Amino acid sequence: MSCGSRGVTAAAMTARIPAEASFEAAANVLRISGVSKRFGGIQAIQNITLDLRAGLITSLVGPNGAGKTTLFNTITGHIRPDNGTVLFEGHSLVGRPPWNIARMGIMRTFQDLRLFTHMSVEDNVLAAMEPRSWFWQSGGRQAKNTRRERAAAILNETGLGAKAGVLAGNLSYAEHKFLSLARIMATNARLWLLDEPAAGLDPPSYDLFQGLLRDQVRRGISVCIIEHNLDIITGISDRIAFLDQGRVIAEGAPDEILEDPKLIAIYFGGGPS
Amino acid sequence: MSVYLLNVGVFICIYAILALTLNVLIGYAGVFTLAHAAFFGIGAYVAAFVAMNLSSSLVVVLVASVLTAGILSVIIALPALRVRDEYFVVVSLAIQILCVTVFSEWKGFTGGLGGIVNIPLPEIFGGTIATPMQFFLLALGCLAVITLIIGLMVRGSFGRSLMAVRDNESAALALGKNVALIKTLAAALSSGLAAVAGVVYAYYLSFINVQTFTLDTSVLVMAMVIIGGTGTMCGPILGAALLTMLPNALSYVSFLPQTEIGSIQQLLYGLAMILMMIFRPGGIVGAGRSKRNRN
Amino acid sequence: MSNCFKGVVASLVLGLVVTAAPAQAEDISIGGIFPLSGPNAIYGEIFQSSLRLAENHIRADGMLDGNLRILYEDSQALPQQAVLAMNKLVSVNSVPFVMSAFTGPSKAIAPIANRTKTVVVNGGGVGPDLAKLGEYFWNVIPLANTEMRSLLPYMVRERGYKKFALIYVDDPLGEGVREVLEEQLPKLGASLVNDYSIPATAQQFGGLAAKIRNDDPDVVFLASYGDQQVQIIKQLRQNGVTALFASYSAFSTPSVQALPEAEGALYATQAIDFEAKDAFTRRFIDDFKAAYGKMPTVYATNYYNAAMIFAMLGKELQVQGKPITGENLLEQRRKTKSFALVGGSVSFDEQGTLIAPIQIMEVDGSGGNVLKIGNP
Amino acid sequence: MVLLQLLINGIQTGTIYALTAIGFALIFGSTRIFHFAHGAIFVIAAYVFKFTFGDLSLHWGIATIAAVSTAVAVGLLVNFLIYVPIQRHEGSYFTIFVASFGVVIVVQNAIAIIFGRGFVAIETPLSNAVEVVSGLLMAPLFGIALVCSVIILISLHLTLTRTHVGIALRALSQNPELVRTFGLSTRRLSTYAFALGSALVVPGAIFTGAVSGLNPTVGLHIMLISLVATIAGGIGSIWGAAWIAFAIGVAENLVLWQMDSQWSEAVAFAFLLAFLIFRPAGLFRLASAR
Repeated sequence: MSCGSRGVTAAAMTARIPAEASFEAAANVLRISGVSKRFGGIQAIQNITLDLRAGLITSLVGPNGAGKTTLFNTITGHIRPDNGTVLFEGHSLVGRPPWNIARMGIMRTFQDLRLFTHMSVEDNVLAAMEPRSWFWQSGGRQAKNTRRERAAAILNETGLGAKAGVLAGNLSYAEHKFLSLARIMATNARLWLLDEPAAGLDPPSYDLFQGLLRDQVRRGISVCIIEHNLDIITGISDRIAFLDQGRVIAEGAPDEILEDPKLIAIYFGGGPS
Repeated sequence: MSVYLLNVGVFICIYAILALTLNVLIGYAGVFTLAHAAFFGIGAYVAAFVAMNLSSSLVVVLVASVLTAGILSVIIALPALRVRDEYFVVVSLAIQILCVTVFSEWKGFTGGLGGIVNIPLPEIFGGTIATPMQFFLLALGCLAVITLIIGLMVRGSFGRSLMAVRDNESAALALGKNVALIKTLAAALSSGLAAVAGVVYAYYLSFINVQTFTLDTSVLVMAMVIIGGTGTMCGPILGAALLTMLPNALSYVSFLPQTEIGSIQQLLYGLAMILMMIFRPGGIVGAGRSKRNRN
Repeated sequence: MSNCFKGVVASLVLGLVVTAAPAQAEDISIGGIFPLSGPNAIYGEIFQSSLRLAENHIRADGMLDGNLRILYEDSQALPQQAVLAMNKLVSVNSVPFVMSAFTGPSKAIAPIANRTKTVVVNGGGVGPDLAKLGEYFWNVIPLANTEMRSLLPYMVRERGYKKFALIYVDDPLGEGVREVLEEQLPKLGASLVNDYSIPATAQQFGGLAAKIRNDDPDVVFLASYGDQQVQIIKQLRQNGVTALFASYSAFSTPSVQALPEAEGALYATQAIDFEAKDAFTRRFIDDFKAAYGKMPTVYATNYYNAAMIFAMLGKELQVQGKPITGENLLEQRRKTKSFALVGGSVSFDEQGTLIAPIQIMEVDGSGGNVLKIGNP
Repeated sequence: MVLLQLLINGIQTGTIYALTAIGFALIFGSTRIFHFAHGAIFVIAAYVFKFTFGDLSLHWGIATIAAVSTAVAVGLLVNFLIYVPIQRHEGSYFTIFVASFGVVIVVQNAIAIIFGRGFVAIETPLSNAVEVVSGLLMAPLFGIALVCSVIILISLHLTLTRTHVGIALRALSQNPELVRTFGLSTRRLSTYAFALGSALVVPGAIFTGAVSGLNPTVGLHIMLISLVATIAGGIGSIWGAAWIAFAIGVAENLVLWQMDSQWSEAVAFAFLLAFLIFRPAGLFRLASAR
């Protein structure tokens, strides 16, 4: 992590003292080392080594096809890496089924949201709250009520309180985004992987989103975001990992990465989506 | 006269049970199966076997049938559910056909085409169920209980999980849902309860043979669910009632050639299926728009 | 929710309306459970044609004190519908006597017959196990095994055929036929070289032909029905099987009679002497010709006989002042030695199956020519 | 010798299966529409030929043209009147399948009402087998069927490899994005797929009618075979489907060597289950990837 230590620049110091301090202190939530995956002829990601630190927001940046989403899929077990290891709080994830990894405390959103479109907004959240569904839930009625209260609280936080009864399919674009966020909030995940969560949000809802995220991080959630919009990245990232052609070619504090002309060239060369 | 209505009523209840249980898979789990009649059959054959060889107690027979069907469905579902969508439709089709072959070839157990005759009357609380009225009440009772079970199930967290899997499997996975387990449980529940219909049927006719448990029956029940309304509680019951009485209704339409009644009936529900899918995929009861989204 | 249950109720009411049918108690009602719709409806019509005749004759002769009505129910030749119909006839119209056809439906309703002490008479199905369905199930038609017991000795002893191969649909009838062959042939000094069971839906017999050619039998015995047996005969001939075909009465259907490939095939049917001079026979034949412009078939005759048997027994009971119930009918039948029916006088065996003469027939392209008539 | 005879019969059945399966594979592969009604089109084609050739006793050429044009027409109608509207409001396999299944039921019963449920055979002396080697019989029809199939397969191969549409269809069945970059309308291509696929049922239909006779439900079995073949062969692999279908045809006949015929269908489906469960990608996946 040599580049990591070089990352502590004066600018960064002034920018986010607490975050930086916590970065030095923070333990590794997720340690990815030497992970590669190849599809047919294409090397989607190769030999990626990356640490996600507790209580920080790490952004994955890079041109399309850099392998960001593939990396998410390898972490969450939707894809099995050809080689390399992924450790979450010291436990290896490779080979576990996605639902199992999710229950360990890693939840993700999808670029195409993948809401439960024919269920009510509330049911979407409740479904996320009850990963283990046997024919019944433990705790009986009063546990059920607490779940409902919590769901309501989350929906209010995400500004969907009024829409609890609406079918998810009938929500607006922004509301979709927040519902997918609400769903993940309902879980007790300690690590969130968000795939372009803020793309296309209008300024007010973007502020709401950023507020939510910060709030969650303060509660000890670690977040990893795939994002294209550089303003958003600078706005919310504590750390940035820059991917290109399946490799991590740089990692460090936002300003450091974003001031590197070489990377910016690659980024815009790759073309923002 | 009422006795004849009771007859029809019993069959409506039997088909309603089948439709409701099939709907658990088609409507709520989004698993499309054509093998439902096979489990209807398994229920009936097990009922006949137990009733004739082990115990005439209705309760014992019910338990035996439901467990057998449930367990068998799990054994079949575990490998079969590894495939999805169209693939699973075809797998279920294959299962249905294999089961029918077994039903007609394993003569020692099923009596083949000849079937099983003289299935004794069911006994419960010391009394026997014999009159059409008693049978109707039995069928109605079973239907009520199953409606209750499924109703509670779909409103509870398990129902939410099922619908989550139906609406988006990968998202459900990512939220920590053990999709395979959920689907398997749904299959077990659906098939196990479908066996109840088999028990009532076997007792009521005191005769069963393979003809009742063929693909045609699977399709008929499928039509009941779809025409009634997938993913609703009363859609399937309504569908079952309508399609069960369709032949009776048709036989009173004088200008129809009697020799073709069977064909005309099937033709009608085939047509209904097509039109439903084009104009009202949700079925009569269901919402106007589709109950399902693109995968 | 509520509106949907309204729907269910509404449809139930609809059912009430459409399924309601009047029933007159003062009549003497008997039932007929035949395929009136579906692929086999044609048989139902044949049966009804002669039963209409029987009804008229019985009324005209005033055989019964009371107006005889035959209530027809549709079985579609399927067990489930048959049971529905039987339940209706027994519990709604409380008929003492029901006429049935086809092996599957007959087997399905037999338990109800015994449970409710209702006589069921079969005049169409020939499955051997129809003889074993209990005392309330009668057959006014000799069953396939009876036919074969007179056919096989003829084929072996008088025609000298030794090697038989069997193709049978794996249903009760086919099974029964196989059992008879396995039991009879060795006794006669002939052998069943091979037997092949086929599903009732099979239609491709090229492979079967190859194997039959390999067995090289003298006789290919078929136990199948209607279209399928025609397909088997055709395809076996097309694929170079030259052996003689033989079957039970299934070959008496027009489709086989008209089939050139079936020329010379042997089969056995119930012998009904349509030439018999007695008034009973003549009246039936003349009136039938008058009504329908053709000779009655064996099946038509059987159901006419069935209705007549009921009338005769019923008359006796009324004379004795007993009610016409299934129980009494059975008792009365057991007392009666023989019945004067179309084609001569016949009697029942203790299992309730008609003992009738059997004739050995040969397909000659013109409705079959009689080779031999004999009693089993 | 029996075995050899069975093998020959198997090849005969296999060719018929293969042609039909290719039709389905083409449609399903390139449109992803679960066109269960393909079997219904098979039945329609067969009965049209039987009617024109057998009942109206027209020249076989005319009858064939009639059969082909009807098959194509029905195929396209089903696509335009049923699948396209459904896809317009939503495209799940479920809705399409149910509608398609409805078509099968309707056609099956309509035919039953018009032509009756019984077997009807297309009468021709060509189906009488002649002894080629001692103890080995072959119907002239078999030769004809084989030749026709080979010609059809070759011309199909050329169409799919040489013509613009053919290439596009193959591309479509391998990855739809590619085609959009081609700048071809998938709607138009699916029309081609349905026309071509529906036409391909005709030879199978005619030969079935002549060899083993027809009834309204004959389409179901052949449809099941096509499904098995397409899926076991690997979606998008037309030749994979053809080979599997052919293999099933041969297997169905070879099992008769040791087993009674009621097992032959079961055997085919046991195969399918094994395939789907242990090799969901299908046998010829890689072959199709090139």
